[in-house]
Amino acid sequence: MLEIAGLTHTYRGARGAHTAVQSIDLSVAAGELVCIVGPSGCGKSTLLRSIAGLIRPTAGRVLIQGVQVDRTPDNLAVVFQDYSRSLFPWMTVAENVSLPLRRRSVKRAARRRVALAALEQVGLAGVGGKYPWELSGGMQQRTAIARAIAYRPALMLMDEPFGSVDAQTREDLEDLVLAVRRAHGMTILLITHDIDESVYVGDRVVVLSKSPGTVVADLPVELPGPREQIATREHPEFVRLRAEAGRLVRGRSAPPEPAGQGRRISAGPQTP
Amino acid sequence: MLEIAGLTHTYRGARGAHTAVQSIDLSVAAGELVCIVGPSGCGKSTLLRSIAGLIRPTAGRVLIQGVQVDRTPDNLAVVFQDYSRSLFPWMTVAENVSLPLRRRSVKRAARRRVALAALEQVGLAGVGGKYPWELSGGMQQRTAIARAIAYRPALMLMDEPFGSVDAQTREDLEDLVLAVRRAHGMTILLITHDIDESVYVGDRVVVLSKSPGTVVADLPVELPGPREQIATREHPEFVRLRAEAGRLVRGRSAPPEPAGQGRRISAGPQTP
Amino acid sequence: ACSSGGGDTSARPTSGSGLEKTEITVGTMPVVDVAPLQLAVRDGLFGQEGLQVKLQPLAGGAEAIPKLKSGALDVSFGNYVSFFSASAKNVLDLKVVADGFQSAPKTHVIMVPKDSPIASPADLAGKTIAVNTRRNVGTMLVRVAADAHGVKLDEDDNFVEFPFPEMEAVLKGKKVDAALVVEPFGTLLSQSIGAKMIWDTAQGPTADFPIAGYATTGGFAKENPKTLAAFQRAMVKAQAAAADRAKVVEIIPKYTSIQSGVAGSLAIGGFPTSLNATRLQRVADSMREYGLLAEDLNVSDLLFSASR
Amino acid sequence: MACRTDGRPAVRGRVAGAVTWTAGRLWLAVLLVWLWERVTTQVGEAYFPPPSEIVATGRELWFSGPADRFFLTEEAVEDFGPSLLNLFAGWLLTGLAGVALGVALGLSRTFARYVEPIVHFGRAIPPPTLISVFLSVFALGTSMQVATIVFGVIWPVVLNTMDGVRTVDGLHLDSAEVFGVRGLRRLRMIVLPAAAPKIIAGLRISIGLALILMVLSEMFGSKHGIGAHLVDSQRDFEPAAMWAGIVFVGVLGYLLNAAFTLVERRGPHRHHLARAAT
Amino acid sequence: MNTGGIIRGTIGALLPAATAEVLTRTGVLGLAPFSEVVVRFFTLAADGGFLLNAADTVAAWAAGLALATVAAVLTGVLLGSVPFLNTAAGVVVEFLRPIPSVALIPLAILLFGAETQMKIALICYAAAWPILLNTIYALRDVDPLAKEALRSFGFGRLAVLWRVSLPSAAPFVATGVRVSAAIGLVVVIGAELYGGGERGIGVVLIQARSGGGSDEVMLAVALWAGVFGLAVNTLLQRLSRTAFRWHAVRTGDLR
Ligand SMILES: Nc1ncnc2c1ncn2[C@@H]1O[C@H](COP(=O)(O)OP(=O)(O)OP(=O)(O)O)[C@@H](O)[C@H]1O
Ligand SMILES: Nc1ncnc2c1ncn2[C@@H]1O[C@H](COP(=O)(O)OP(=O)(O)OP(=O)(O)O)[C@@H](O)[C@H]1O
Ligand SMILES: [Mg+2]
Ligand SMILES: [Mg+2]
Repeated sequence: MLEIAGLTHTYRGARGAHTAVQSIDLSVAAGELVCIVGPSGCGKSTLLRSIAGLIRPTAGRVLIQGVQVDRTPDNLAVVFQDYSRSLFPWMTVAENVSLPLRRRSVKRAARRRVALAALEQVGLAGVGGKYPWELSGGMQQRTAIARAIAYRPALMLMDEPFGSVDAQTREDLEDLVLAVRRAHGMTILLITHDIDESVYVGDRVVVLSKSPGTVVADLPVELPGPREQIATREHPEFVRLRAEAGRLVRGRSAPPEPAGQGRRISAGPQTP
Repeated sequence: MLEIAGLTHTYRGARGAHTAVQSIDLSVAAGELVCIVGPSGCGKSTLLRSIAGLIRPTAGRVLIQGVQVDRTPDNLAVVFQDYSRSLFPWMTVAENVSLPLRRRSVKRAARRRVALAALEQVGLAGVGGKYPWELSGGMQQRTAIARAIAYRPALMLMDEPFGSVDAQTREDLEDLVLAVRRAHGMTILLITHDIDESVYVGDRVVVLSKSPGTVVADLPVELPGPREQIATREHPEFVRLRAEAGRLVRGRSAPPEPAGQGRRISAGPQTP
Repeated sequence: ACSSGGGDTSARPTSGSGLEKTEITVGTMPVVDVAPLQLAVRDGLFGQEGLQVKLQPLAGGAEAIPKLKSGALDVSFGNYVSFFSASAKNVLDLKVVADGFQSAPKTHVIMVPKDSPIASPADLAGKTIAVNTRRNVGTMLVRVAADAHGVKLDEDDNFVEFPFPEMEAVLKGKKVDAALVVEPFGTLLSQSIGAKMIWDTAQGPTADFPIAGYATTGGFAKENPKTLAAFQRAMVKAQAAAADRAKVVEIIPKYTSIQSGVAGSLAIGGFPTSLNATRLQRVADSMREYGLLAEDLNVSDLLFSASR
Repeated sequence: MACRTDGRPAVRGRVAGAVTWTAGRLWLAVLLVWLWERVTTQVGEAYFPPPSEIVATGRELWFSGPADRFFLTEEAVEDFGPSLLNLFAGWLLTGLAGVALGVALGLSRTFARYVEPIVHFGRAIPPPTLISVFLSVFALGTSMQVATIVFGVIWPVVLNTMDGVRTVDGLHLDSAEVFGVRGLRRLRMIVLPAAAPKIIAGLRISIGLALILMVLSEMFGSKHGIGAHLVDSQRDFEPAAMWAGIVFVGVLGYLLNAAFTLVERRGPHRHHLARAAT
Repeated sequence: MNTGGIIRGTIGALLPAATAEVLTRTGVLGLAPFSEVVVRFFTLAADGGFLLNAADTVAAWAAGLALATVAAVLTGVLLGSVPFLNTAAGVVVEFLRPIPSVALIPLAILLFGAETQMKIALICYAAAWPILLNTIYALRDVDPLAKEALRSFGFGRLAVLWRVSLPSAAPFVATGVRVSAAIGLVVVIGAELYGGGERGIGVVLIQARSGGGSDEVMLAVALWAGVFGLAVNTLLQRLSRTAFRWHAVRTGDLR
């Protein structure tokens, strides 16, 4: 389904070049839900943007269903972290959801039908006529997910989709993604910096190193049965996996911070 | 130290009145670190703003060290969730930190000394001359904490202080709060919507009900020894407590969402 | 060769036939000077020549030149100083079509505030004098008067520009020492603030001084000689009619905001009926003398004559 | 950019950078001037002299003076001196009065409800219709010109300041309150800096307007100044001199704007200001 | 503005009005008494000739503003989407912007002859700048994430411009139009006053000034300009608050 080989991206700016991701190899089978975790600034978003064809990789290539990506492929949808910025405030919720279908030359009435169905699926029946800013954060993010679902992509990319919603809503949305995956058999690549989340939703957890990001581990998640917020998180395997992933993410050494300050200067020594 | 009795706050707006918190009773002993958790919109921030004297309660009262709060008391500091908005971008980090000391008529040189010491304590030695926007998110939040520390309040209120930083930084900041508490013996009231976090840092976890918020539980946290990110979270008592708090927060029933949609309409039925 | 074709008016057909253009736009201003033009329009003198004249008000006269050039106006009223210097600077290929107005006693006067120590142009040395347009006929009239009293005035240092309606305020506020005004402002100033006239410019070298006329461009004149001749004929009749003071007094309130009561007591200048090169040459010579022209200008080249 | 392995290429790189920077900014202006030159020479209309003639006239008028006066002619000193003085005096007064009124309007909704309509009212009054008012209020000369400038320019400053003060982040105000920053100190240390981007944007708009009104105010009742120069050259039918005046105003505007940009980029609030365009 | 707003605004105007009345009545200001100006203000409203002239002025104003909006938005879109052109245009814009349109009257007469076109051209010149600058700034500030959101579904550059950039820039463009509306009014009356013409408020003023004692009319017209400007501002503000409610909600500009 998705094949990434030797992907490297270097940003060239006024202040010199910065390699964000380096020689990433990764393959995702159809129907899989792969989570990518890594320290802040390690290049997760850069990786996603390269897959989506929004930026051109410096080296390496990305194949989706065997076709090399050079411009945005049309069997792909992206859910961005910042729902308040990726939804268009001048359109109603239903218009937002149906907008991508214009590319498929779907008729107006059909567009509307598909949009309302997608909204219903994410639990937003009846709000199609409202504007995004009239909804709570969680509902906005669901709208963004509905937009992606309505488009029926073969591959859905999600960049920290629950980073800015509260914990409660976040758990609901995690379950929603699992349900959507089951319902449509989509392939999903989900980026997060929450290790718990990655273990909870993922079939596999791919850990990236600090900048420039490379793959340091690819952990299969073998948790029994359908996931359930409370029971699953109490499962010993879950606790083990999250500890392992946690050690992998932070273990190598402290992730970089702009001013080069050590991260635990004060808290560290005082912890006996 | 802090006594809250029958606190109720009702917002009166153009579209009618909305009771955010109702009959809250709570007392916090000197030196305690109490965490408050509750679903989104249940009135946590309203509670905090009432304690800080930023809004006047509709009923009930707040006593700090035996004195009734009516305008902002001067032995209190607040760390707001949104660091990027609560720091002043036109002042350097050191100026931001030393600003509150003007109120105490501290001389210029002394102000500077105290500010730099507080910055050092949060691991920001040497960045005093920078502007807040030149720092990463985590560093900005540490600056806000340093500002509160420099002020040496008897009571520190923190409103979802780590809500918008990445998981890695968040853990560091949690440990920093623990260290600060130990170092200065402050009383701290910390609001969060992350149940894990509340159990990890709190001496007690107070759970609020959905809107209008009232206290539904007050769980003492009895975890051994100094806390440590990985080990503590693997501790069976931790796992038990977070599950219990989790059930309490969500258990009563789904928290409200503006449009009155059930929260799990789609995900629910599909979970066998 | 210099007189207009007005003499043989009656010999020409009075119908519109034969005119290159029967509808022309003429620039005008709400001032006493154009009373004959207004009479001509009202009394249908243009119509008798087969002409339809549309009047277009000008703000200050300065924009007459670009309006003539762009064709927005076919003929425009304007003062000779402006016309001649535009012509001398080669900005406009000028043809004067008809004479309009000349000064007469009390039409152009120098006024000072009631209690001013200035009693004659001799006292104007180093003073600030308001005129409506600098480097124009106003400053020239004042400088001629001052010269006669042995006082030299500097074009840039002694004059400031104010619109006539503001002169009352600036005189009263002592913001200028004196002002050169035309009618009705001279009459109004003495009525409203008791301003004193210290000099009437219609004497000596500037007596009966040609002030303004009607001009067009050389291009228009070449293409529309018959139309312009018709215009000339009508204007000659109108100018002659304006010799009757009653007619002028009667029409002034119709196109200006001068009240009828005031109009009756105005000093009214002369309305020459012929286009006389010798008379107009006086203006050019004075301009040369007072530095408003860099070189001599031969006015007779600038006059339109239907026979050419 | 060029490689910077040793010192010399670095210098060359910087020089090349400066050249690219300048060229990137100027090519269009140069192209337009060149086109203008071609067209005007071809057409030969007196009112549209070619740029070369305009520049020559301007130089002769203003910049052919003695070296010890920076080549300024007497005319230039007479024309520019009072003009610039009026400009800055008017602009400064506007800044002070506009910011003060704007702050008051921004801080008090009640006050604003009563006064804001007058502000929008005043903004639409054409200054030329108020000549007589200005004349009777102020003595001839400088102060009247300054008054015209102030009247025409104050509105954007008031409106922007009001807007800036009104939209100070509530959390900034709460933070100030919690840490006991109140009263005048709050105004000085929190409200004004927070509103600074909008205030500065208002001042920036206003300096452009001030330039326009400076010229306008000198068009009557003034012996010297650029406005008087423009009127005189129009009346004297010297299009090249008139154009030189127009060009001078344009260049002056460009320079003032550039100075503003510099202040914005270099000042302590640069980040904060960069975000607040208009 | 609602009734309450009008009442409060009127009360707010009373103090300056009373001051003006006292100053003019006592002769401190050598002007027509303010109350006479107000009377003239109302008699003008009943004067058919004045209204016809005013209609002419307003028509020129509206046409100039509309033309400026179209021209400035188109130019803004062009400059906003071609960065190198934008950089180069900066010099030209900042050079042209401060040139007073009154100084251009003779040139405009020459180029546009007929008086209405001349007025429209001058209004357009003066009114285009705020709109142009706002358009450029707004397009530069369009959220890149919003653009990427659309691009990620495979839409091209034009679709992004049309569906994302223009809608999100629209509120700022509207603010520019509001600023320009007032500028246009100032310019149109100035152009008529200094450029003459057949009809228009400026022509009424020129005529009124021919007989002396014209302050009254001049000031009454100034009052009219102010009232008209206030009305237009209120109308445009309301329109844009309704049309761009999403934006007003964001900036808390809902009163
Ligand atoms: N447009 C850009 N130009 C230059 N450098 C960039 C650009 N975008 C990102 N970077 C840099 O590349 C690195 C990787 O950025 P990226 O956004 O991919 O990280 P991330 O893993 O998504 O981080 P986060 O968890 O904070 O979202 C960072 O160091 C960032 O500063
Ligand atoms: N200024 C206000 N006017 C009217 N209603 C308000 C106001 N501030 C908050 N509310 C309402 O009061 C309720 C409680 O708000 P509050 O901000 O205290 O919740 P919270 O628990 O802090 O939520 P969150 O976890 O999302 O921060 C919410 O329903 C909110 O909509
Ligand atoms: Mg990212
Ligand atoms: Mg809150």
